[in-house]
Amino acid sequence: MIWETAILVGLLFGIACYLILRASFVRILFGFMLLTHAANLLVLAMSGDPTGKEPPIVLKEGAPLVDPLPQALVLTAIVIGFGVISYLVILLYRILLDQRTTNLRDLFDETREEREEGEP
Amino acid sequence: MNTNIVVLPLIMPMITAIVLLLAGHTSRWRRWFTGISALAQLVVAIGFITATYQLPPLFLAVGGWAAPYGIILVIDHLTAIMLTLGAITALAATVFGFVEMPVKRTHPLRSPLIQFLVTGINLSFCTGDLFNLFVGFEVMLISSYALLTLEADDWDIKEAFPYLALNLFGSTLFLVAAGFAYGIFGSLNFAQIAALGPSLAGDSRVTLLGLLLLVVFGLKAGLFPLYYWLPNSYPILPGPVAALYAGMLTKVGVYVLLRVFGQVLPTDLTLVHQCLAWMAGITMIVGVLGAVSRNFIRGILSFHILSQIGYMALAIGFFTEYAFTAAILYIIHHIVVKATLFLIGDTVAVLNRTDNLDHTGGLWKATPVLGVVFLLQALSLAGIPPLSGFWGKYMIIVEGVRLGEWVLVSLALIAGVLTLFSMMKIWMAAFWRNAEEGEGVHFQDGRWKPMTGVTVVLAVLSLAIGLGAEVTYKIAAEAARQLTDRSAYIDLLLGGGASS
Amino acid sequence: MREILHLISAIITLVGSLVILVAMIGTVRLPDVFCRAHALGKGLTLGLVLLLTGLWIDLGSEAAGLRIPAAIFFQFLTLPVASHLGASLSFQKRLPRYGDPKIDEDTRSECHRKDSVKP
Amino acid sequence: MNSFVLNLVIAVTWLLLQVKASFPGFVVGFLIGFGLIRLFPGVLDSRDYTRRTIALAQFVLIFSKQFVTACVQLLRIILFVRTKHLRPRVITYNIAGLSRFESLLLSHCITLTPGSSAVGISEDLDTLILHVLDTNNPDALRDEIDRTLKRGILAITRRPPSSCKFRFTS
Amino acid sequence: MIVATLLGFFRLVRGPTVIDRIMSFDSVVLCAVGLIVLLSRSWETPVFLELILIVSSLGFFGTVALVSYLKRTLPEQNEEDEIDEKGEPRK
Amino acid sequence: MATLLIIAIFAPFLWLPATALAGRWLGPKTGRVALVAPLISTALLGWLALDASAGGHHVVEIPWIPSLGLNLTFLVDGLSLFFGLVVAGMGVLVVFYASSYLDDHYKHHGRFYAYLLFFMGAMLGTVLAGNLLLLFVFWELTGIASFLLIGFLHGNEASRNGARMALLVTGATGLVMLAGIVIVGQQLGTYELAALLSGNLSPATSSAAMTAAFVLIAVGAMGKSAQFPFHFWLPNAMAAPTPISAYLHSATMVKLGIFLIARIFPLFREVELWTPFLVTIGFGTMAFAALLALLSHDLKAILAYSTVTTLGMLIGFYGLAPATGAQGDFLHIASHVFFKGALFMTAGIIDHATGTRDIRALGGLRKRLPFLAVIVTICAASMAGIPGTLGFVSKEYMLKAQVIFLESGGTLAWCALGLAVLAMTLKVAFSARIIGHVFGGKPKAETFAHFHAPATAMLIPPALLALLSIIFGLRPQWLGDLLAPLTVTGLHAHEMLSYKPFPDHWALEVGLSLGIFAAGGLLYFALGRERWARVEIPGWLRVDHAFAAAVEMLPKAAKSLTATLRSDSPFDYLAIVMTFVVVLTGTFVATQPSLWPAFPKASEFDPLRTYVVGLIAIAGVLVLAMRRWTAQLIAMSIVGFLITFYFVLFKAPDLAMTQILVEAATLVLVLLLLARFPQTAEAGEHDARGGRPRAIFRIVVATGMGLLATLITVLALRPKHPDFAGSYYLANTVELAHGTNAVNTLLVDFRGFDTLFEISVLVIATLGAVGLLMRYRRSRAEYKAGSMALPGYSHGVRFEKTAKPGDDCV
Amino acid sequence: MKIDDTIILRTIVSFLFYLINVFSLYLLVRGHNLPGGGFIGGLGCALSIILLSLAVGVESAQRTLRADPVRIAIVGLLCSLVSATLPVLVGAPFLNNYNVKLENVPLVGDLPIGTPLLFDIGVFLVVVGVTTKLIFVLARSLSGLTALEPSEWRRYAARLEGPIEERGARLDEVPLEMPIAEEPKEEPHP
Ligand code: NA
Ligand code: NA
Repeated sequence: MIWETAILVGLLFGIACYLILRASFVRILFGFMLLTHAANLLVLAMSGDPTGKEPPIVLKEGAPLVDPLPQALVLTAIVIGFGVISYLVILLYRILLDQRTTNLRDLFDETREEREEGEP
Repeated sequence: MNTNIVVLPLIMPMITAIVLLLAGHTSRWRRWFTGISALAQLVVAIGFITATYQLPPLFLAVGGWAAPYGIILVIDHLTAIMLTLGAITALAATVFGFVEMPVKRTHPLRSPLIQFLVTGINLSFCTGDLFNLFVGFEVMLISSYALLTLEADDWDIKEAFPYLALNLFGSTLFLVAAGFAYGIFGSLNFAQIAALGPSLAGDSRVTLLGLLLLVVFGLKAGLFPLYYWLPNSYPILPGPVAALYAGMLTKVGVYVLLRVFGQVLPTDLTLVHQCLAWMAGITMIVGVLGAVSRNFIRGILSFHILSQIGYMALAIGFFTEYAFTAAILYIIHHIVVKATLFLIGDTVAVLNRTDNLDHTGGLWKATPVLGVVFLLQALSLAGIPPLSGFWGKYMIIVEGVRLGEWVLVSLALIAGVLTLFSMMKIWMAAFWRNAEEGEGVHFQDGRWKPMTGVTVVLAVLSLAIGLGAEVTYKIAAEAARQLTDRSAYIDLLLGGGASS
Repeated sequence: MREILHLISAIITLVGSLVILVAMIGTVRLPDVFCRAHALGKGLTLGLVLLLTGLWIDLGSEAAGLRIPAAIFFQFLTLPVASHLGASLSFQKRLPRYGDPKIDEDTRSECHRKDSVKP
Repeated sequence: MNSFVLNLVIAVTWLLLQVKASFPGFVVGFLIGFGLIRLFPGVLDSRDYTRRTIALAQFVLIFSKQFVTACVQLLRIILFVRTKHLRPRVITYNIAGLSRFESLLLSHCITLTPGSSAVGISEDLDTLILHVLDTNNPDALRDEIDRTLKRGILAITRRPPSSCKFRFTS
Repeated sequence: MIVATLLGFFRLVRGPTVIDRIMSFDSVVLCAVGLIVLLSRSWETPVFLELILIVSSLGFFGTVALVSYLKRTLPEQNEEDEIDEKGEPRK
Repeated sequence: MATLLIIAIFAPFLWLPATALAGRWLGPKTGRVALVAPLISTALLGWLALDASAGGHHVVEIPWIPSLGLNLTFLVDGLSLFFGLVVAGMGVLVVFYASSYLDDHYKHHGRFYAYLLFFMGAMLGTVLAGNLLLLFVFWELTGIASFLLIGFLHGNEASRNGARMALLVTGATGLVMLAGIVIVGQQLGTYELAALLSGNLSPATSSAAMTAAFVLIAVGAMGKSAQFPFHFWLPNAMAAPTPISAYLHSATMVKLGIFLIARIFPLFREVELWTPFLVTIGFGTMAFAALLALLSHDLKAILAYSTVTTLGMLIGFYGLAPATGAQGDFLHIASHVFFKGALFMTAGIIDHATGTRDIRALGGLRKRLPFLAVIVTICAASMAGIPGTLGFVSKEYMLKAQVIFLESGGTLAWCALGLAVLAMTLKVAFSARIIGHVFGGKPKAETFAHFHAPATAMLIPPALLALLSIIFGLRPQWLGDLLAPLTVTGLHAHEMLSYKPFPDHWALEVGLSLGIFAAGGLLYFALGRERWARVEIPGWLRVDHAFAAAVEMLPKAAKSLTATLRSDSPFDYLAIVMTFVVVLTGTFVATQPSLWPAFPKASEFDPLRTYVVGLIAIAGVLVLAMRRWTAQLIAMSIVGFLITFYFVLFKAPDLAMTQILVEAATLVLVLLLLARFPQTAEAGEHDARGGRPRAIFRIVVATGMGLLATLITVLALRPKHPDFAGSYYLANTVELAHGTNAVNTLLVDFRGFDTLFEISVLVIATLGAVGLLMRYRRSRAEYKAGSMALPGYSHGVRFEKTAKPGDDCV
Repeated sequence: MKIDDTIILRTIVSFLFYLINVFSLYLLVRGHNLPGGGFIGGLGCALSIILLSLAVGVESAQRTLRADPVRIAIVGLLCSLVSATLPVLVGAPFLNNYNVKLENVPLVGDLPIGTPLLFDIGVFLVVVGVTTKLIFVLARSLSGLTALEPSEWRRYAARLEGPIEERGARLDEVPLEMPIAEEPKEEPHP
């Protein structure tokens, strides 16, 4: 059992969720990035305790190797996460240009327009 | 039977998308190509329905790696049904998009992205592997993000953010659940997990996994209280794309609930099933009340999706073969009807220049055909017999009564009445009310005729589903039977059948 | 032979580690960005190069191949640039600097132009 | 340049003669090739090539010495010099007349050698701005750079007039 | 080595300027490289060598990216403040 | 026989398209085309009725959806034939009447007759259905048809609202009925009426269930037959053109409830609740509706409430019928069909001729429309139960039944009798008022300003019906003999009643009748014309107003519920979802001690890993704590790089390389994004938006999620499944996949399929990103107006009114 | 005196560019046996291009790449798909591997050439295309250009769409007749 990893995963999840729940785009973005990390680590943890095992590359016979499947899964997940996060970044950029805000609460604030129109 | 044909529903849309992308900007031949491809996909899907009726599922051990180690694609009857429905919806959305918009104004990325979306949806239907399902979901979701924002204007764009954020969170949970499942079962293969289920009876970890997957799939399906991504984002989509989304996206969630709980995870997760049923019950009411609260057609229809999802999920929550049949029957009905309603909404918007019910009117006099089509679909949605929506609802009520779930049955009935109410709201405002009370009817915009034509075809289809309910029922029952016959599934994929 | 190589590599590695440690102490102790850039640009480079050399000796070129020299080359190429970039930016943005505030000009320069010194 | 190519060809040929390709094999091949070219300079007019290569080797040595010194000095400063005794300052260094490549190489090396690190280059490539970690006498540093690095670099990149003369006279 | 990494964090926390943090980032990365080297030694495996290459080049990459970003966004300081030996502004 | 029946039922449906199309060319004359279908149906059903023998029945069955227990089963017995004949026969009269009524002032004749035929078909299907489920199917169709018919004049808001009200009430009660039907099906195992009514089935497993089923089905009947508290839709349905009111709302559809009660009589008569429930509802409604009729002024409203009165009476009548069977029910129904159908038609003629139906604005019509006056007088007399009319016979036998019931019914019977007498008294009063105030008195000048005489053809159907009222009133036994073959086993008592036009001996009911005439007459004359004009239905009795208010309020309530659920507050979405996850899983874990992990021992921690975790934790906390974006980003990058390092500790070189490269690319992307973010926004980020409770909430939820993730990690490996798939790949990567790197062979070979779609994800993400970089624009005004965002179309289009003038007048 | 703060960077980066590319190709080819593969190689290649764009500007980096990165990605996807489909033609299961083994290739070792490698090349191209495109669009937008080149507008946007950076006249001022059969007279794109 890998307690360090479990705690790390939990910690990252917690931090990520806290960030996601905030209003600032930047924080939400960071939150999602951390969340991706956390989930990847969780899946990787499924390969078990790596102590005393070799990387999953069969170079010599007989050595115990770590489980490669979680690694492959995480690799896939990393790449997918990259695609989605990139898309999110560009979406935020677009929202910034269209709606001129960097804050989720502002974005959906009905009174914002009036407030802005009131300003010179 | 291990056959490469299984990969067709995935490869065809993907190749179509690639060709369209390489072709560059929009042109007439691109349209022909897209349309023919969509039609071909439909033909293939129907072929799968006939090939799996009362026959063992078709499958493919991808790369020649047999289960449980390789990724397995399985097309059983349920999958074939879903593929067919997806193909119908995609074809309708494509053709409707063509008649709605002249070639030169079309967005060049819409068709390729629709094809990618179909790829993702089909992958989710075909796969027999939990992580591959995750990948399928991702393909579907990223395409859906892309389509959602593709033609959004500078105001609508903000609705994309919550959609993205919630689904991103859901995907992460899915990944977590997939990892968890690998830890518990040591495999990601559906058949293997199903085979290992009995040996883990009573393990609370499996229940926890079930709850987690319930959240994940419930989010995709749009169950209370996980539905928030849906009602405000669908309305920003262009009509035909909205029809495709409304028809297919949440139903993928329902399908997966059906597949994973019905076939893969152990059957003794009663707690999870009860949670599902109650979430579904509340969803029905919340969804329909949301629809009542909206004042524009797309908004009303979007909320209705939720309410209807409630019925299907309720059936799955009842967790009997009969209820599964009901759920499948309901899915078949709902996909066609919901897609048609969105297309009708779009046609209304073309004729009235808006779908805001404060400004619509005069259509019953102007286009009785559209009116009849709407009425058929709306009443079907409300569950008026003998239209298609009635049978699923009826079976759900039968099963609910049999199980003594009085509260849930009452909720289902109340939701039915409220559905009728909100559909009548559209009918009265857009069709019955005088045109002078709204913005008038724009007959000179000739697109409404072919648009109505598409909806008529779909309405005939839904009418056939309803009146020919014997056939529909048999298909659904066969799908449910295959779904619940676990040992056959396991034997086929893990036994001698799968060696290559 | 193998033991000796192993010992040598161990010593080199140890020295490398110490160098890095001191360099990092430097980043803590030194007063401004510019000075810390020194620690980064030189200390870390040397430390890493030593570590890599130690590893190369240990693994032998059979297993490690060209990759470690390549890595060393890389360090020489990039680390100074990194430290230069930091210092350059700080200079441009006039970040606080410790020590003599004036700039000593190259008095021997023939093409020396007094007005050009203050950017 | 031709000579360098020749040298590479010899190295690769050597490599192909081996049973198994490896880096040490390549190095050996390169050294053999260099030896051959050094031995028979007239065949391909390779004198300048060998001279430059030797200059390069010398420069590498000088630079390594400087680099290690610099690090030792840095470590000394970090560990033993108290901050208030530290005399950091910014100085300029004239690099007018050097080519672009030479200036850049120089600035790169300066960063890696005692006491100094490059902070900027003027746009006309005439002046280098350096940050010195601890010095009381900027001119001494400039001289040091002149003597070691600048000369070494120039030896590699340029044909010094003397060597031209030498060729003519011989 | 481990202590070194920790020291890298000091600047990250402390600042005071963004560039300090960039440098600390760089040094943490390099310390990580050092650690990987040490681990490769103790595990006697060459499979991490590419990683070493990549990480070291990427440390550079990160610095370049951050610096070019800051070049655009960091406001210029009004004056070159004098600071004392502790790094605090001198009045 | 089967063919004839099928043709009879489906003739209206089959003829419907022809009628709808004929409307385009024939206009007002479409009615003549439409008449074909009801004529055929009437003829065929009449033929079948002639064949019928008392107590016998036939079943016609065509398979439809046998899997769901639903076939096209039709049960031909006395009850279904009687109602079928009423429907078809009235259909003929109404279509005939309508073809005069709907003149050139109306549009869309084709649609009108199509609706009518649709309705007729659905009605025939309902009454002839031999399967409860099939009955429900047609039942709902009648509701739809009536919705369309009521809303025929949909230019009026009243029409629309009335139609919706009718649909909602009958639809909702119909669904309740469905639940009842389902229970019946489950208790008795079949929906086939022939089997259900035969009494040969094994008894229900639960009498409570049967009671529930009865109540649920009865609710359906009450909805359709406008019984209290569902009575209000009927008067509001009077917005429909009069032929429709005459057909649906007097003669046929509202009788469906009665029909249903009669249908299920043998099935549920044994249920204890049968009598109290039906009697209370029936006679209560009877009296209540009579009172409302008395207080109304709209001719059609009076007739509508009076219809409700009669329907209540009939429901109550079945309620008090003894278990041995009812007697004379068909006579009561026929009587009502004759006089009420005729009265509605005459009301339509009056409306047509004078332009108003308000009884206060009418008067003195006897001079202008003498023939009509005769018809109305006869029918109103029948309604009031004046001797010599069929209504009198009906009333007498009704009172007789109630008197008989007194012996067994106790208090309930006395109350029922009291209510019935009261209602009949009121009936006399308002019948008298119709005659007196419409035809009597002086003609009102303003009413006659645009008077035009009705077509003679229009008078034929009501005249016919009035004639029948008189003939059968004087010779009731003729009717009794006609109806005798239609006796139904189980529903009807064995011994036949012999009907007499006048009572030949003294009985309590005769006395009651006399009292009723006296009291009713007194009431009418007591108020006088002026006083009558001032009475109004008190507001608290207007259930329809309450319903309308509820309908108005529903969207508002829904809106506030939607707001309570934060459906329009995207800021809260994630919070809700996360809270749900935490609560759901947290509750489960808290109740499952087997899931609680043991506290780890210090020896379980690997020092190096723990150290790296500590570093990541510091960097992570820095991401939270740092104020500036750049600083946060650097901390983020460090987290990323350290996770890479953690991957190294997990012996995952490929992963580490990918991670670090992805990290770098992401870093650049985010930097580019931040470079565009306004610097001022950074300052605004630190405002404590939402305040402390919000922050605490966030911390709690985030902690919950963190704990969940930790728990999952720990649990998944407790123990990891021994036969994990990974070992297979290690064993076979060299042999089968020709690569030593198991991760890469997994990626491109064993699970290459994942990879294929994963790169698709990347491509699609790019396409999506590219699609984001060009956009349509919409003006703020358009956005605020909620106008449709049809890409490329709504842009630049101004709203113009383009409907052709005159399109909307009906 | 103006300080040129990028010259060192520019020079070093243009040098590194080639190095990194060689390295990433190496990683691509040998990924089957040792750490590496299409993803890693592709990301490395992409990062070299990004580095170039950071140092010398996005436009010249784009010129260096010549092709539209999206097309590269699509071709890559096609490449992978073809490699997956090829075995089907000879009756093998979809995505089956087909290898020819080249032994003892210098610096790489044994090199199986076959569908897995083709597949990996596809992955490589996709990753390169995707990553560079994503960065290019943002970088262009930041340097005052439109995110998409005008030549790409017709390929990736509908006719009436305009660049997001544009804050000029609104598109809704372009008059439209309904139904639309022919093109609008005015191109809304400036
Ligand atoms: Na949906
Ligand atoms: Na767009």
